[in-house]
Amino acid sequence: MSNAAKRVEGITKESTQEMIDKVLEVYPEKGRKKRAPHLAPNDGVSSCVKSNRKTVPGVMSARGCAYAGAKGVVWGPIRDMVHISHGPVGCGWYSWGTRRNLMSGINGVTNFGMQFTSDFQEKDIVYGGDKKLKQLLEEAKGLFPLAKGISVLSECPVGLIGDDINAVAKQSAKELDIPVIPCNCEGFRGVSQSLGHHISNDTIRDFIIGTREFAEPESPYDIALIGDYNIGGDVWSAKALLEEIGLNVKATWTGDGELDRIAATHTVKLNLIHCYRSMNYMCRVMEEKYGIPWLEFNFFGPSKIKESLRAIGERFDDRIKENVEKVIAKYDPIMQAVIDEYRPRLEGKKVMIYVGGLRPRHTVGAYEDLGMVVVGTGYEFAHGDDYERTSPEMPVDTVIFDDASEFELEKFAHQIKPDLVASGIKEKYVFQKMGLPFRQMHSWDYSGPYHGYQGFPIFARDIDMAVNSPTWSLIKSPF
Amino acid sequence: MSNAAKRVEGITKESTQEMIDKVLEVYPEKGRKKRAPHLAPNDGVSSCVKSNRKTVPGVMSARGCAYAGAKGVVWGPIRDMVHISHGPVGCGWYSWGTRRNLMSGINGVTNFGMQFTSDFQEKDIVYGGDKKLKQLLEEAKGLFPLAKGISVLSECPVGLIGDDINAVAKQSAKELDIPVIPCNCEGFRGVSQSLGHHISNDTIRDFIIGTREFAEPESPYDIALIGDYNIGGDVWSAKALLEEIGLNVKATWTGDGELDRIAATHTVKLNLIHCYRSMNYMCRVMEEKYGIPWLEFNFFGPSKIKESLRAIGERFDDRIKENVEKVIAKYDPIMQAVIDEYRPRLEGKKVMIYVGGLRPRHTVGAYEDLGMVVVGTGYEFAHGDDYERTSPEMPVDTVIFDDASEFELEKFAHQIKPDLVASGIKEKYVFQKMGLPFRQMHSWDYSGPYHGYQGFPIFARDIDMAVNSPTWSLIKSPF
Amino acid sequence: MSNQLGLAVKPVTEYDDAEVKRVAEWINTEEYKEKNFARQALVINPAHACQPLGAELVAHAFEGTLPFVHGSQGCASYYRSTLNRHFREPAPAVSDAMTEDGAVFGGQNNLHEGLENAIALYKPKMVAVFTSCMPEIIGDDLTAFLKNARNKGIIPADMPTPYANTPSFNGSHIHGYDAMLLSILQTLTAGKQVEGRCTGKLNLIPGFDANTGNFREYKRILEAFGIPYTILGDISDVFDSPLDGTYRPYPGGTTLDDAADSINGKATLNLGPYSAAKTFSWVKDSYSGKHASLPMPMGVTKTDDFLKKLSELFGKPVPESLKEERGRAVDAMTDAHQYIHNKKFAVYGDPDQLLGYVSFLLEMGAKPYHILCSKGTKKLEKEIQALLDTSPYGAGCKIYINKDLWHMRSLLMTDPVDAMIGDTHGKFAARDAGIPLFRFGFPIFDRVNKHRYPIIGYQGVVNMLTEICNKFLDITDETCEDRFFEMMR
Amino acid sequence: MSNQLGLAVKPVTEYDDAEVKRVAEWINTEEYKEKNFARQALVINPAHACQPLGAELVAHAFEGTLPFVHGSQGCASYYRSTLNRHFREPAPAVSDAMTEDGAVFGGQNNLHEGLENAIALYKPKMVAVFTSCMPEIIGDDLTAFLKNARNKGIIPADMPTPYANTPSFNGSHIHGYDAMLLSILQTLTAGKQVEGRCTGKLNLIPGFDANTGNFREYKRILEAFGIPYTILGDISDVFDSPLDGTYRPYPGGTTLDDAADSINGKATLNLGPYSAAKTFSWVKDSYSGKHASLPMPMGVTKTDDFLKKLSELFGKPVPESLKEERGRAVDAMTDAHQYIHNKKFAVYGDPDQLLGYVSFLLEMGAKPYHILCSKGTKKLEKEIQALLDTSPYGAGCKIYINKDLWHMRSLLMTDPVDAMIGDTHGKFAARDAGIPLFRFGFPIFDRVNKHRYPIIGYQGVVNMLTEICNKFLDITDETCEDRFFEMMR
Repeated sequence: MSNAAKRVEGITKESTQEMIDKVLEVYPEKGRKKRAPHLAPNDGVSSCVKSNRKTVPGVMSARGCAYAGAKGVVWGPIRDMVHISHGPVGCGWYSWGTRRNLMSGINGVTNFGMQFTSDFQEKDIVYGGDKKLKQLLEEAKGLFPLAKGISVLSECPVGLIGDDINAVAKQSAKELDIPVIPCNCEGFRGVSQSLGHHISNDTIRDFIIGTREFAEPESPYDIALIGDYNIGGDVWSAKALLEEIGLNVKATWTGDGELDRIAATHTVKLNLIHCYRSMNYMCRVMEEKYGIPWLEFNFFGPSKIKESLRAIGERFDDRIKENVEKVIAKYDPIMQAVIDEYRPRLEGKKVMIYVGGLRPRHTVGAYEDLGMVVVGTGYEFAHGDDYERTSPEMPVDTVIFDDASEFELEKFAHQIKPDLVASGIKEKYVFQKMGLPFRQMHSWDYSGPYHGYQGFPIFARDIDMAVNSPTWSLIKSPF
Repeated sequence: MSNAAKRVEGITKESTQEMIDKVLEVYPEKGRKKRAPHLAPNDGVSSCVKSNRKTVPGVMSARGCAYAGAKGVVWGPIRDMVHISHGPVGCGWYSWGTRRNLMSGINGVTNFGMQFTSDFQEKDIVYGGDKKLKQLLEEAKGLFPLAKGISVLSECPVGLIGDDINAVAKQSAKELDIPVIPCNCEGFRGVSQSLGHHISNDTIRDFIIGTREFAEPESPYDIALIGDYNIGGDVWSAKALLEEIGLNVKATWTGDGELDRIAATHTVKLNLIHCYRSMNYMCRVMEEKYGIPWLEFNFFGPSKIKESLRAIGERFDDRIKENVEKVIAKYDPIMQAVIDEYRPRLEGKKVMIYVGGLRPRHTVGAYEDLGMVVVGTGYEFAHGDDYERTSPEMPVDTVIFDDASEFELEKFAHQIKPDLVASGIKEKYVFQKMGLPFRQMHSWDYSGPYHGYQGFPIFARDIDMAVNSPTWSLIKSPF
Repeated sequence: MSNQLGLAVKPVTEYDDAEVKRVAEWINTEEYKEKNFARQALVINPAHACQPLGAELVAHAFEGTLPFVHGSQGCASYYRSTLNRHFREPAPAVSDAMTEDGAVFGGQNNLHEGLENAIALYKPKMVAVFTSCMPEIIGDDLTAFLKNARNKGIIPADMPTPYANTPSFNGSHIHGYDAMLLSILQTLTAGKQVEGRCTGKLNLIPGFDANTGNFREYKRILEAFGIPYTILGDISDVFDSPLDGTYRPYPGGTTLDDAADSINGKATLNLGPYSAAKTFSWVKDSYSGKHASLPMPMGVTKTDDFLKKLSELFGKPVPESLKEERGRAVDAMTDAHQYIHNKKFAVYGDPDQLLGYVSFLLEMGAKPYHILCSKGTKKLEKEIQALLDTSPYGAGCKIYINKDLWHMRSLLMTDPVDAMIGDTHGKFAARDAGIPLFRFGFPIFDRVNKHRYPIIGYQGVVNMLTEICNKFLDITDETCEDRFFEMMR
Repeated sequence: MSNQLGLAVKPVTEYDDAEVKRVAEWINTEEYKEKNFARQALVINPAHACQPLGAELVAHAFEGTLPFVHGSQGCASYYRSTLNRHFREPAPAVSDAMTEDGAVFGGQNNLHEGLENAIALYKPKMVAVFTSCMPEIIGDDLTAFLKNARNKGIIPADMPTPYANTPSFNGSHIHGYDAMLLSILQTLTAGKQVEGRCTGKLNLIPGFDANTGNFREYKRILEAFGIPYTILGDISDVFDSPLDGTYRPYPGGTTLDDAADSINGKATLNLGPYSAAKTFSWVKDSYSGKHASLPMPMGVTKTDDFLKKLSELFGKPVPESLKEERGRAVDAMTDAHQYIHNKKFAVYGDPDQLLGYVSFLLEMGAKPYHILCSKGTKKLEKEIQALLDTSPYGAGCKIYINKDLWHMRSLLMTDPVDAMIGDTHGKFAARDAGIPLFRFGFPIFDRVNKHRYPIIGYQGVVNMLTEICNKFLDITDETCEDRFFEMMR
């Protein structure tokens, strides 16, 4: 799909540019100048928008912060660690249970999907929080003896008041005899959650990777699943599929993740990365330091799954290649049945996407498998390499938007009239009020998994439910 | 308790008679004449009211009918039979699940606590329902192969149109090879549910008793528990207690009853009867025909339980007598603890009772165990022998009422100002609107059991809850 | 061997576990279902009662009215208990306690004596007389009996005594409701039609409806419109009266004057096309003003139709407040649709409510999969089918007329659904099927206050979807594995 | 052995089943509870958020008002998401997206640029500015920044821009609510006090309350009284707006004119003694008319007090309709008391609501057994204790101030209760304890429409008891043995 230039009837470079210009008109000059490079018609081949810049103040961005990238995305999903939101109560409270990174284990015993916070008070700001941190690390170890490690995720004040969490972590790690990972992911750092991913990757590099080794002997089929956060169970679906083609998934990063397995990932033979944005850093590090190759793949929708399975197979011997073909042959008819059921109800429906990570490009194929057309896409916190990868997936001349403001999205929707908007919780009710069917595509709208062959039937069902719910037809009042 | 003449402060023969007279004043002459003999101050020794007479038309009686006595009371609780409400749909529907005679077994397989009806239509009235009955008996047998028998309970139209259910039952019993018991309990027969009990007892006599025999050898401790309908699990409590003193409860009449065991009751050594009203008939028959003695007892409240256990013990050898004392010794402190908890909260509280069967007299002791005073009692459908048994239990000069109308009860309550009214669902909300705490004492207000040592703590808790619920204190509006 | 009566004596037998297991499994099979549906004579667990119950309900709905059962006292006790249990409120009604001799001499004496006592004791403004089986079978002539009573001075001259024949072997409670309502209106309006007079009011006929919240909701809607109204008849204050320490036997109801003057109304709107059919048919012929009949306003579309009709009848625009309510209800529906979409339901109940459940479910994208009415007509079946045909979610849904809840059980076990909607009597089938029962029907014996929450109008939509979706969410939370137990849903 | 960074390399270990079992049991013990309660520094599962969340909520409550976070954009996203999830509604708010350089240069540039863009794009009538951590720590001078913005013409002359310092390391969301509300009122009323003018209206301060149904209920009650009112501020239409196909960023809220004129009110009644304390303290000193502060009207007694106060302040009798409602609520309470009497509850939440739960439960004869506020004061503890002391059902109930939901879990496991009342965050503890959680608090992320059903007033009593009692009945029906499965309850 990423070769032939797809087009959408009625959308031309000019029409899209006109739409963008109209939206920009409303901005004050400075804001317009800043925003203009972030919005463009898709040229089909390159990164056509600017990205990873500071959010323009006052525009109602959907972005989060570095802490969100560290706590919510990278660290939070590691199930057997205690993750301390270090600072005032709010950050940890808002990110508590709101990302749907599902976890195995027993809550409070072997999994710690709770909210741990140092709950900074005025006095901690004035006198510093290092002592408190030291004490709470002891308390955590005492109350949760089976925790494999503790991460300390700094919130804004920590960096601003000059605390030295690194020193505390080092000392406590020694005293408590478990890894204590300091992560300087204060929310004011960088321009979005993206820096939080990077910082977290760096701390994994500095404190974790290479500190464990698997008991069992290495095998040529050892791989790690990187950049899958197990939203709604995605990891479980992806892992099952990779195992079905004969691979050993030694570690999952970081959905339903285990500290020890992550720490031993440097011995795998291949890193398979789904969310490139949040974890390419560590893949590169492992490549450089340990010579582990890595491969991007896409497990959304049967077309992309098939393509990805074959690409993965190429990295292995015939046994795996044969397995891949067997698996494809097994699931093809099942997926076709799903398509047969839903495609007639979704054919030609237009989708506008605005999410983060990998989905603005990775889900395009899944919609297309259902006969739908993606008419606009964008990322909250992407970089140029994300947009490079996006351009070929999208129909030519459709609008691409980076760090879009709610204002822009709303205007685009008015113009494009999508049949479905696929975005986040902050956008959901805006578009629903406009009468537009919507699915939350960060959280799978409390459904899932959407990854792999297990996921596609659920995805298809959900999209159909959203687009075709009869409730939409009631919006127009007879009065 | 039934010896010394109890009195209630402020209640004299005169005050009670005056109250009665005031109530009667409102009646038209004929009605007054009819009602007057049913209301009297308790003389402490004899049946001081007339009873078992036709209900005065138009007075809002709480009474049911013969069908209700047959279906709801005697037959319905036998769990392994299909009970057909033969006639129009209503009678069976109203009596479906509304008596709380709990049952073991699997619904629709080995227990049949459902509603079976011939659902008479106009044409059944015109052409008669015998053919339909024959067919539905076949259908019942076919759909419920494990039913041990079928009862056919006539509703009003059946007797009026001249159907011969006895002939149908006889033929079907033969063809289907299970007992089919015709019961001519049309609602218009007699003056209350009481005749329904009698008719049902007679059909048990005619069609059931003596038709089964126990496989196991007889023992001197074989008894039957008669007149316990397992309201809220009463049978299970009573049976456990009787077994604890060493008796074999071979059959329960008819709470959680089994047809075969009831049919084999003629071999027991003693019939223990709780609800005298509804089942004395069969006790007399078994006494006459099979020489089985019978004994009335009372399992409400520790005082009466103790008295009853000893009286039961007297009918057996030392082994049982010793067991009785052991059991009493075991439960006395437990019951005392219950009394210690609740009595201080209930001491001196006044109760007015209006129910059926045995409770207007049998529960008096249980209230007294809690320090409460019963200031009025009456029955829906008692006979003279019931009132004879009641008089000594009640404080002298308190009001006794037979087949009381709602009007009378309401006026009595205005005068007596009870702290608790213990009556039925039809009365419940009348008294609650008056601000009077209330417990349904036919159904234990969806609680129970109240029988035996298991029951008393529940009874005490419930009475306390009713009398002392803080919700009553909110009735008086500050506005 | 035989007993003293010559009956054979057999050993007491215990159930064989294997046999019990076999039968327990068998009753869940397709084979059993077919046998079950082949029933011709036996009715098991019907979802309807008999006529007099409905007659009593509507009698309570009028000011100072004492329902009077001409028949056995046991009948009256049954009706009263049913209403007591459902509303958790008093239901004062009397009977004239006919017994055997009634079969011989007829029930006139009972009726007369009963009226005399009841009027003296309970001081009603109106006595509404209706029959149970016995007088129907022996052919009592109520018209004559009541005329005689009036002539004898038993009935005060100015006291209306409407009466209805409500045989239990015909129709169900909704037909008794209809018959009694018709008689009450005929009695009260007799001679009250005044040429040229128009009350300016809407007469609203709610039909058999045991949800007091619905009545309050009708009133709230009419008040929002500014439409003066008379509800024929109004149970809301009767069966949802304040607790203030005083017992009032007649705490509300449509005033007799209003009911009498209803014949001069500006318009009459029937919302019980099945449960007030005869009444409305008479109203059409007899009442001044406009007449219209609409389905119960359950779900958005039927509520829209109701408001449109009000608007049309009274030439008033739909008030802004109701438009906003509509928008809020639709908002709630879209917000919650994913928790109910494509879920299959088994629904049963009276025709008017049944149509409402079906309409609501289809609007939510749910499937009213098994639709059962234990006392219905071909007309009802056609109307439900027509409703199903309006929606893709109606495809595959089946209608069962004059089947009972034991048939329903077979349906649930052989072709499972996610939930059931109906009255308390379905709880055994729901338990066997392991699904929740949403108690929106009548009667409800085992939950509190359900009758206080309207299921009509836009608020009714919100109430129904809230209860249903939150229960499904409860189930998810209660039954999911630990790893799927989540903060957000 | 060590890795490239010199860290020790150990084998990957799997959990030992026996050890897991031991710890899983240990965390339910009294011993663990003591260890848990000995915590000094670590907070686990607190039941409160930070100040700016409350500030945003109250900013939304005013007409055309854009909440503006001076701080990192991530903060704003967190607050907005929380409100979106709870209300299932939009929550438009902006931030000025401060980043590292803010730490060096301060946030004035961000604030100015942000105001310019936000005003151009979102065309607010008012911008309500509040802070997250960063500017609080670096010491940004909001007063000066905003003055400068106004001088530079970034803020239109007639546009109010109230602002509040809402540091997250102090208090909780209710304090941010209070601070922002205070600033809004101070800003809008500045210079609006007119000698001798009286609006004749009641100013009602609801305090932090995320139940839109409560607001509609307040209005309904005031309308029944015929008391003109201004709610300071009103979220009901903002967070429960109709779905009609048009997105409106500002769909309601207290009008700025009404808010401005509130200073000339006839009376001001504060119903958030804990969450609007500072505001009310200022109002008392600054507003015309009478002033009074009462607990949130939850439960009958506190509602009585509310109505009495209204009556007293406005010299109007309590309307009949509300008296009847009271009677109906008490009726519902007596009818249902047996399903909740003596049941033990664990309750947690914000102080104002917590007092309400306790009051309601005591009135029903239930025991608010574990009472936990994760951000409370000695004063609160004393007030709750005083309430407990009014009832025998308060005996043995304990109050835990500044404890968290991980403490609560220990309480539930060592001293079990029948149910929990609070917000969604308690669901994990409730699951571990095997008890239902009644979601009356804030936020509710996992059920629908809970915010549409009031928990204040007499209707609130009925709503709470209906949900609680019917859930207990559901549990009985779902968990009882077959032989105890019954038609009636």
